[in-house]
Amino acid sequence: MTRMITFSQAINEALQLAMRKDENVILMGEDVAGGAEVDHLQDEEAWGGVMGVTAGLVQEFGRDRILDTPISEAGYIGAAVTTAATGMRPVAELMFNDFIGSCLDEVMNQGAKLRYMFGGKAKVPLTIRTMHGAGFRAAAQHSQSLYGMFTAIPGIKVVVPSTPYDAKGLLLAAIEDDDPVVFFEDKTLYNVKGEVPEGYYTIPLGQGEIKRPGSDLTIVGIGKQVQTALTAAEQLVKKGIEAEVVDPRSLSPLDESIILDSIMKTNRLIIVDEANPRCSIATDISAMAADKGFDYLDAPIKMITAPHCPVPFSPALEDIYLPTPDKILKVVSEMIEDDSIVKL
Amino acid sequence: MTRMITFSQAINEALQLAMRKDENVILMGEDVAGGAEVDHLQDEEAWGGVMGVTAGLVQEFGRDRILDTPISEAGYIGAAVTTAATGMRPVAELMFNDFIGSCLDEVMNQGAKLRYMFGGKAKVPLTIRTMHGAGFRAAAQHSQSLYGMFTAIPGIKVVVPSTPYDAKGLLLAAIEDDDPVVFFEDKTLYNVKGEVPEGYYTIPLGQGEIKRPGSDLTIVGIGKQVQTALTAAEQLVKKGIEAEVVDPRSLSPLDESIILDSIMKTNRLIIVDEANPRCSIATDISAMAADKGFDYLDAPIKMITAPHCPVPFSPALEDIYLPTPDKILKVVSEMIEDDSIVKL
Amino acid sequence: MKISEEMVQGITSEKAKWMYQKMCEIRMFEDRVHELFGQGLLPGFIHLYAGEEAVAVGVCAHLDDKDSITSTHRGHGHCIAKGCELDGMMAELYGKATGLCNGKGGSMHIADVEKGMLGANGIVGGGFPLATGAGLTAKLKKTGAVAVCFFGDGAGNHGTFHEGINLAAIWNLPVVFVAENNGYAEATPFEYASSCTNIADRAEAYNIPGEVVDGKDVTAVFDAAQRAVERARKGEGPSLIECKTYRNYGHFEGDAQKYKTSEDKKSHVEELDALKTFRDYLIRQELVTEVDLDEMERSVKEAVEKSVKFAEESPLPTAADLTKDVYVSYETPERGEQ
Amino acid sequence: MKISEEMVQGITSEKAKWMYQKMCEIRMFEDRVHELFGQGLLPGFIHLYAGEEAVAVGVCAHLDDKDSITSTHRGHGHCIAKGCELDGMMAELYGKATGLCNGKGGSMHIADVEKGMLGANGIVGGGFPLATGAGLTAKLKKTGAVAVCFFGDGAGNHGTFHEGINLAAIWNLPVVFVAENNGYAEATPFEYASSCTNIADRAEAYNIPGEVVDGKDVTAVFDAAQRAVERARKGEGPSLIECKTYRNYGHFEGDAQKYKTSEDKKSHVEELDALKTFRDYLIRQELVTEVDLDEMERSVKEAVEKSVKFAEESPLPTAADLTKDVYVSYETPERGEQ
Ligand SMILES: Cc1ncc(C[n+]2csc(CCOP(=O)(O)OP(=O)(O)O)c2C)c(N)n1
Ligand SMILES: Cc1ncc(C[n+]2csc(CCOP(=O)(O)OP(=O)(O)O)c2C)c(N)n1
Ligand SMILES: [Mg+2]
Ligand SMILES: [Mg+2]
Repeated sequence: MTRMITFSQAINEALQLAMRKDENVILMGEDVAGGAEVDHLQDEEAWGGVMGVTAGLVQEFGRDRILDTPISEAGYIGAAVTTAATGMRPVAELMFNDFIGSCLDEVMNQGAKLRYMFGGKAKVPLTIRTMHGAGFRAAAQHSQSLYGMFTAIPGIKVVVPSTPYDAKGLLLAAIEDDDPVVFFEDKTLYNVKGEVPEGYYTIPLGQGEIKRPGSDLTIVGIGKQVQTALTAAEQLVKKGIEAEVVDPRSLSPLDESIILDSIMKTNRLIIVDEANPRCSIATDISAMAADKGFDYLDAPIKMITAPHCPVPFSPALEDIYLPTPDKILKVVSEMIEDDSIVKL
Repeated sequence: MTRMITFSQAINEALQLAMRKDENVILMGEDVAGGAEVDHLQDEEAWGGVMGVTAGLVQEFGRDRILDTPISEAGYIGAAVTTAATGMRPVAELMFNDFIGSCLDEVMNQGAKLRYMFGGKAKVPLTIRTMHGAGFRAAAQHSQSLYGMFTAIPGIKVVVPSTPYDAKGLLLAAIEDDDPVVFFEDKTLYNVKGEVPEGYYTIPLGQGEIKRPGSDLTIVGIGKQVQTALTAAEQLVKKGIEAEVVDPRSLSPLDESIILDSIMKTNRLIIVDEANPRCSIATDISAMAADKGFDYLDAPIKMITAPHCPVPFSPALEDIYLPTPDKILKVVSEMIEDDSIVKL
Repeated sequence: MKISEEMVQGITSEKAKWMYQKMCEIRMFEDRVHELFGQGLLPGFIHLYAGEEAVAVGVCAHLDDKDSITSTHRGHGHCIAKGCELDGMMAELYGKATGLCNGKGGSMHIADVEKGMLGANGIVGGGFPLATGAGLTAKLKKTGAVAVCFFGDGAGNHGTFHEGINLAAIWNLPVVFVAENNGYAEATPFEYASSCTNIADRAEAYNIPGEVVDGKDVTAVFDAAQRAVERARKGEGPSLIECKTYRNYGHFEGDAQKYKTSEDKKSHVEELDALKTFRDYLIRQELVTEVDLDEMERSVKEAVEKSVKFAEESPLPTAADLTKDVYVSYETPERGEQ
Repeated sequence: MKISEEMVQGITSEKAKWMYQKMCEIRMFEDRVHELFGQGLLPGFIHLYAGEEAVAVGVCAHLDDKDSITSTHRGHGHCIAKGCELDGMMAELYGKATGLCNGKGGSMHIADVEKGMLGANGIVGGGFPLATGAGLTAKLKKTGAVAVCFFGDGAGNHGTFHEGINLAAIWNLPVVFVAENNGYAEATPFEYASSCTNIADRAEAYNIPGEVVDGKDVTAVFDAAQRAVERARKGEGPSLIECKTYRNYGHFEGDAQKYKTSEDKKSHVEELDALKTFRDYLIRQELVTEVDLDEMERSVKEAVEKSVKFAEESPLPTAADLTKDVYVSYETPERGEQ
């Protein structure tokens, strides 16, 4: 039962299962099929999403349920909000999370607030899938990691999976969820393979996972940076240091206790996040720990993040923009005051 | 030399002085004059801004320099970006900061990133004035405090003044500044009076101020919450507790050393901010302190904020949504472990 | 102004009564809110619909509960025309727990999803995509429902106008876009802010029908809306109707209205008043008797007073309500100290 | 297709040479970039302009450095037509320190403000307000400059189209909006996504002139642009020109182009090729000799090769560049550990 599929396939499979299970589930987005109304592509897609993540679905579900949209993010994301509020369960794709600039109102002021403003008399079971992350040489407007912006918005739930297994189970949970959920997909993870069972399963939002147990320090990673943390953790073993790697998986709700329990044990906290460093999920987790976990901590809370600058195009710059295992080793070395760690 | 004017007048005066000093300074926004092309209002405004903050300016500077705009935030904020990049020094008004949903792209992906993406070969001397804050019974879409969202964006500077004096000096500095600055005005402060000198003066961005010295604990307040902190501090004196109240004044750049110096002295930190609690400036300051100031701290870092919910309309709810001096006293009492404080 | 009399056939006596009743409800509700606000009894921003009654009523006359509408910051009239209860509305404006939104929305977010009223909106232009979404559900679920988007002349310059209408047009959705052109967006004249002569002229850019009607004449609105709603129900796609109208009060309560001319104001409020014209018409056409009209006015007045009493006597929401209904489900500890 | 011969008068021999030269530069630059990308030498997303040369060149023929243009994700052609150096462009695509943006922008953000090229843009529809802003400066400072906004057929459905054009129209700004209708937005046909028949039809909604031209015919583009640019310079406000064109390559490098038909592709690439048609025209009209044309082609080929060599030999940016030029001035300590 060790079926290995990619992150991208896991998402595709989750969409397929969700659409089979509930006919109210529809997909909307730019080129989620592609080639709409092209004569020779009636039952087939031209693209299946800009990265092919939704490929093959139009064959099974048809163009009535896989809706290509114009380049009108405010239009179709806003439409998705009320499509959800009036009885459907749409999964709208915001191709790159950077495009939220074109439709923040629909997410922040409409989708997120409808239920509260109406005194609980509406629900918005909307899932927004969106790509984030640097490392793709896609430059400043296609590489941001904006989950912090969404986590800040009451009424929105936020999911950032780090493995194919989590991606499938969390996406199914997001689609089942009766609140608006923004589901982040790191474009550089799409081809990463992992073990994923075939059937339908969900992972509850708000439940983190210890990706690697350890007793000496806690590293919380966000999305792909969980992998960076795991790589660093493996290297730390050579120095006899056992790092516990925690993956919150969803940022809102955030599993605070998994983090607090971990630092209760390790007394040290590092957060690895590739988003920019100000008012971010890294600061959010740090502040939570500096409040509720202060008494467990023996050392400053460190955040390994991108610098306060846009994502540069040049690979030479983008590579140093991102967190790396080496940067983690350097910080651990300072934290544990053992210089030899950096030279591992 | 104690001229007392309101927060609103201080802003008006700053705009007037900036426009006199530099003919490239223009104002743009919805009804910043009001009544454009109405026959009987050629040299006069109908409104001078929705709250009258820009009233009287059109009489002096005319409608060529005070431009009423359609309800097209993406259009005119985007236009302001290149108007700035091509030689003007526009001050654009985003009436309520909540309307950023209509023009985030122009701020985040264009204005903020132009300079970096172009390798330093452009500058964007744009100031965006915008209203924020709860307490006005303006409900969920007109009461948010979104400075955290802007602080997170590299390339943007963020100012949140708490007094008329600061508002004037900081706005003049913002307009002089060669980078895009978002200047936040708390709508509930407009009628608050304070001492303001008549002439032209600037307060450097990135320079906080101790609004009240103290040695027992540090309270960092954001915008209007500086006043809440000061009120609480006065009450604490009765218990022999001297709170130091720090006003960062600009959030980006943030004067980290004024905060660190303060906690070095007091060993205790509370942040009072009326924004929602996740990925916020409160978490940002807390995380900064939990990293760089950890060794000075004797107690958990506390954040007194709004809850994770939209701003409710009902005054009965809005009043408990906001931070209050009592909430500060309660937290201080827990921090200093003296229950009598809450009963002050 | 003369009412377009050829339309008497389209309006039954029963419908005529409903229409006049709703117009009265709106007018009297708004006049009363104006008073209450003046007395300092109502918090927040209040935008009154008085003067524009014919638009909401002429359009909603063709809708029932399964149809949806999206509204604006000036939403009381749409609420009433779509069948919302005055008690719950007034209580909402007072911020009471018995309000339509439990006091959480207020005037700018007043809503009643059960009645198909998808909410007033504090964001100008917010309604275009939302109406399109409701239309999409109707099409996908084949409910036969229609969605109506009411919007102001100022909103017609927002990007969502373009995106929402284009989307509804290419997907051939059952949506009717109703411009309420009252000549101003806040203090900015329509002619200054909009490069078009009529908002309806913009319909061509989307290959949909566009029509200008006298928005003070409820029969003209009724007529145009009938065509558009039928078209939508038959699966023929969206339409745009522009209703030329006038707001009797300021943009919001407190506006000195320097931008208006007194002649315009006088003619609109005195001569062209939508209620007065419709009342005269009903009597002339013998659709409703004067006695019935008088009785309706009296009972609406009573209903409005009752709503004030209801609102005043209703309880405020309590602390426990503050963080309720942010989500359907959310399992996370509290954040920050409140 | 026959070139519109009546236009020969408008185009001097010198201008004709410049136009052909720029079209060659674009074509050869793009073909070379296509090769380099295929060889894995260029990182990131690359959108090629080959096939659409006549649009950028026909329009920019009327502009000089003080005029501004805003571009799209498909920006190389606009850069070249606006006078950017090939060396700096190619180095930018390689992410080198010598690139037009010091390697920080890449293909999607390539810019040269000195030349009035205000940037390619990764955000579809991003250019409308930006062009309008440049037009506003020109009007306020009375520079006589014009701003041109190039945009795709897909961008025509974004809200910024509506807001940017309406703003330029009501302020009567010197802006020319140039639609490059290549039939597709990514893999989505124009006819599906847009409710209008022609993008230029939408001009009416803003009371500005709208014109459809054959975008493969540089003389037709030149002619329409001349009228629009003159109008703008004379203070008569914005115009919209729609150029019907075709992109020879995929949406981006790597696109299998399933949505195209082979007939269309063949006819556009072989028969209707903008360079071939213009070349034939120039010879027929005796505006440029064949010898000169051959020589131009040879020297452009050389210049492109030189740019590749320049780019390859250029240094990469260094760590110190990473956080440079985020701000003009910013005094704050580093945040986070990097
Ligand atoms: C996106 C946005 N921009 C600006 C505002 C502020 N505002 C509220 S109402 C209004 C005028 C609306 O005018 P119009 O659409 O004509 O409607 P009317 O008030 O005349 O009914 C403005 C500018 C807003 N609420 N939302
Ligand atoms: C706001 C936004 N939405 C979506 C995209 C993704 N995207 C990039 S190019 C493109 C198609 C653009 O089509 P068109 O405007 O016709 O230009 P063309 O590529 O044909 O030159 C899309 C959808 C984007 N970059 N920005
Ligand atoms: Mg209006
Ligand atoms: Mg195209």
